[in-house]
Amino acid sequence: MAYPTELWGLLGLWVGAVLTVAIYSYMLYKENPLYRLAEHIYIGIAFAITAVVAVQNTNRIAVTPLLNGQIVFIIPIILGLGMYTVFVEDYRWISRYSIAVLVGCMLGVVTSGTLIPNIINQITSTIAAPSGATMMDWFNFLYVGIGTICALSYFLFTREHTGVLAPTARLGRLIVMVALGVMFGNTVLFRMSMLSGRIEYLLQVLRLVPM
Amino acid sequence: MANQTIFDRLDKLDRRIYYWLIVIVIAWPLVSPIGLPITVKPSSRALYDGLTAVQEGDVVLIDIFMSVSTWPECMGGLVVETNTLIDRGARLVYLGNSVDVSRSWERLNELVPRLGTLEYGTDVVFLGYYTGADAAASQMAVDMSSIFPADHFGTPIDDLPLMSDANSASDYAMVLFTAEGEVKWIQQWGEPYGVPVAGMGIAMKGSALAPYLASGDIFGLAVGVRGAAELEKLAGMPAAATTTMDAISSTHLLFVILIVPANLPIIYNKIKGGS
Amino acid sequence: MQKKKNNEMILKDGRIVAFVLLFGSFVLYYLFTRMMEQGKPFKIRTLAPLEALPEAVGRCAEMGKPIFYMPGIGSSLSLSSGAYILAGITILGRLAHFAAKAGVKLRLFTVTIDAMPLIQETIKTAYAVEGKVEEYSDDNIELIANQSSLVSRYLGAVQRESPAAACLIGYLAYESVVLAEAGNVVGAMQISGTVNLYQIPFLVASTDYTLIMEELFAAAAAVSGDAGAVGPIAAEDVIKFVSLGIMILGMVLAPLGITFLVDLLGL
Amino acid sequence: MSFVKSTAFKYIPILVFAVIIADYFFAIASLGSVAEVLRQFAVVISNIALGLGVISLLRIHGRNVQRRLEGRWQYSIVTIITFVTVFILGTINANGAQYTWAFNHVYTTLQQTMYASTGFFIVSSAYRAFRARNIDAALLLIAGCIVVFTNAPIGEVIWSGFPVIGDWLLGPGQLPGYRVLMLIAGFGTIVYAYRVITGNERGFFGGE
Repeated sequence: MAYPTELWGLLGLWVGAVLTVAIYSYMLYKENPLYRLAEHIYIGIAFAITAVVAVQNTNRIAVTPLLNGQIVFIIPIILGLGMYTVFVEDYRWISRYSIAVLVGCMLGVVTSGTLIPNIINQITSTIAAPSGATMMDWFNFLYVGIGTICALSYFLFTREHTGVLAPTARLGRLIVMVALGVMFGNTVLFRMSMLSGRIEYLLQVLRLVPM
Repeated sequence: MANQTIFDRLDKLDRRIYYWLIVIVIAWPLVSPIGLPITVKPSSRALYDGLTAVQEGDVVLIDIFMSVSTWPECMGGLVVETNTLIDRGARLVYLGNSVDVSRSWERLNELVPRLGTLEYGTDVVFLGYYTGADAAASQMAVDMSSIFPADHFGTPIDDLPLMSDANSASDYAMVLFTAEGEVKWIQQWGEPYGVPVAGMGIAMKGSALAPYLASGDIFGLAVGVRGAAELEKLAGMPAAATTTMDAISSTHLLFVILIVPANLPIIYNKIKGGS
Repeated sequence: MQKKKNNEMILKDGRIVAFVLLFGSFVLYYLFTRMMEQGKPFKIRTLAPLEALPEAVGRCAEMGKPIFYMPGIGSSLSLSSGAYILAGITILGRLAHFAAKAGVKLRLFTVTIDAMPLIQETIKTAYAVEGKVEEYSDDNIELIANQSSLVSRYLGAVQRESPAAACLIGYLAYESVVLAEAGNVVGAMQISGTVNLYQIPFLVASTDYTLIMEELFAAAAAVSGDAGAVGPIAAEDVIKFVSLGIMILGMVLAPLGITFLVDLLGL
Repeated sequence: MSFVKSTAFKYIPILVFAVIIADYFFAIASLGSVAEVLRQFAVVISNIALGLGVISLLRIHGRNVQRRLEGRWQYSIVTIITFVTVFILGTINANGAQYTWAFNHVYTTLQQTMYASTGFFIVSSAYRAFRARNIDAALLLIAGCIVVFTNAPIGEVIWSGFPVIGDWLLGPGQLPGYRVLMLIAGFGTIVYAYRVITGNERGFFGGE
């Protein structure tokens, strides 16, 4: 990658830089017309690109097969277009059929997919003996097992946290806090690498760092 | 008491001061890099080892879930994955669940020029964008051509020799996810068909992926820009992710430096008042 | 067709336990819902964030300041965000009762245009029940065009009106951290709750009480007291108990080298 | 007709759900092909439905312009013009130079910039919001800071123990807590599916 030399490439680079600065002027200065302009350009272009891709895709996966004689594709096309009646009060009921098919299908796929990886595998791997035999392996086995049991007991909703549940639920909540803390740390990494990507871009445009 | 007024005053400080501080702290190491050493985590190594164990002619599915916005996190890792797989002589099928996947594909081609020299349709295919999440992945496992009657460029899938060898999940040696969307591959490909799944997660997904790693549903994992930098180190090709690591160090240091004094008065009061 | 004899009729390999789990759950949900309809009282346990609502309102009453509420972003009609927003609005109903009773001004900010009628109706009903319908005003509910405008509107309002308490309960995205920070700076007591896992760590660190994931639905069910909502949650507890039992037994068997349970779950 | 308008659709989710679920559990060829067609339909419908957001967008901004909403309508025009221009360019030729330029330099930039802006918020929150109010929050913050110093190479330079504890936290340490969050999310999914197919979940179909 080299610094562009032709007009459109250069222009693009600077347009990108100005837009980046415009958006960040909201944080670094205050809300201002330039920020609002960039924000509204973003909304417009994001929707335009989604629309272009949707049209391309619909053509590819439904219209083309239909024109090639796969008549059955008329059904999802009608159902898909039916979604748009949501804007017309009198015909809104049509959209409910489209939503109903979509909801039934998504629920079916998600529910069937969740049973083994989210539930059964998680229980199985909690009680499977560790593959290694060091002290640390067994310590982790105990920590993970007891931790999982305690944390799950915290999420019992129809028993008060008294008696046996008092210590387990308390410990369970702390165990959940450790997991949330790790997520906290990882999210910081994510946010910071995103931001440094943008700042690196600005520095590249200004030729302070190589492209 | 005097301490508290300082803390109070800091508390009321204009938030823009913090924002400018972060800009400076990121820019500085980018302009003059320090180059702190990076150690490789076992999960990243497992991913890399998996890539290098791919046999010549194996077909690998690569889901570029990332939108252009997450390039800083995952593009580095995708470049290493692609380079390594090309070295192994694997056949590559790319697709993506983000509307701007074609842009990511172009960028990948800029960063891995070798990709363009492979024979398109035989060694590499770019299927393009798909929607429908889990339903789509579940359908692809049975019949790719029903979701992709043609590739991104409009070539009918029947005219691509690679795709006639790779029309259902059992034809694939591996699925690699990028950024997000790993669950559908684990649930719809890995679990029912036994296709090995691994990939790059954005850092935010690090925790979400750990249980899958522990339960063996995924065999390897590189997390965020740090994981990308580790892959770059393993493959011996330091690039963008490695450069970013210094800025990561400085910002993370700033972050902890800000949290600690803010909490000192609370802890001080707890100790004084509590016991 | 000789269906029963047909080999193809059998369950796919490795899915027996999943089958039992799914249909066992459905049967239990049905039974518990029926039991509750017939008068068996299942009660949702004490949830600290829910218990804190009167305290929050009391604080506002004492200081003569308003309370803020934000049920999150997204559409109440969508598959991904709908259930959370509706849960947030259900909890809003209880808060509105307390606020009406104590005469505390309840300010609500939302981008969810399709939930507006429900929000208005929920608050108005609460005020009516407390006999203070004349104190209700649509002006206290602000509908905002989009996420980033929501942030600037909310931050502005926090600065001007300096609420003594704020609730961020519903479908929350990244903006919730900024809102919680603003509340912190003016010293508001804050209660939050969402199922969006990625926001939870930040909410726990920056607000006083947080409903973590399914606690949000449990809280909404507790508020509504509806058999269709509480019944399945009570039934879910049975499944959780069974899971706990399996795990405890498995933990004991593993060191003895007995893999019977692991093999069973693999069926 | 009123049955079709107000009731019949309520039975569709359960039918579709039943087919997909049955296909997951049982190996029956005919069922498999019905499930396959349904999944394909869902993909097509969700694709066509992507345009719904566009209609809402144009309605909101169109109304702003129509009413000359103080301080907003000019910006709404910008949104509409940007949308129309880019949409037309892309529809004519999605590989054309103009569309690609707009995509690469305007969309890509703005998308990345918007996404990254949360990085700012997290820094001011670090000082002004993240408090160890109680043991729970304290534990969360301590674990968080250790992970922060594990992810950043500088942590290792400060104290070689950070990556040791951090790697444990990133592996087994967080496992039980996160595993339980997954478990309850899984249980929650089943409850949710049950509530939807039995018609207990309000909201979805609008005006229910």
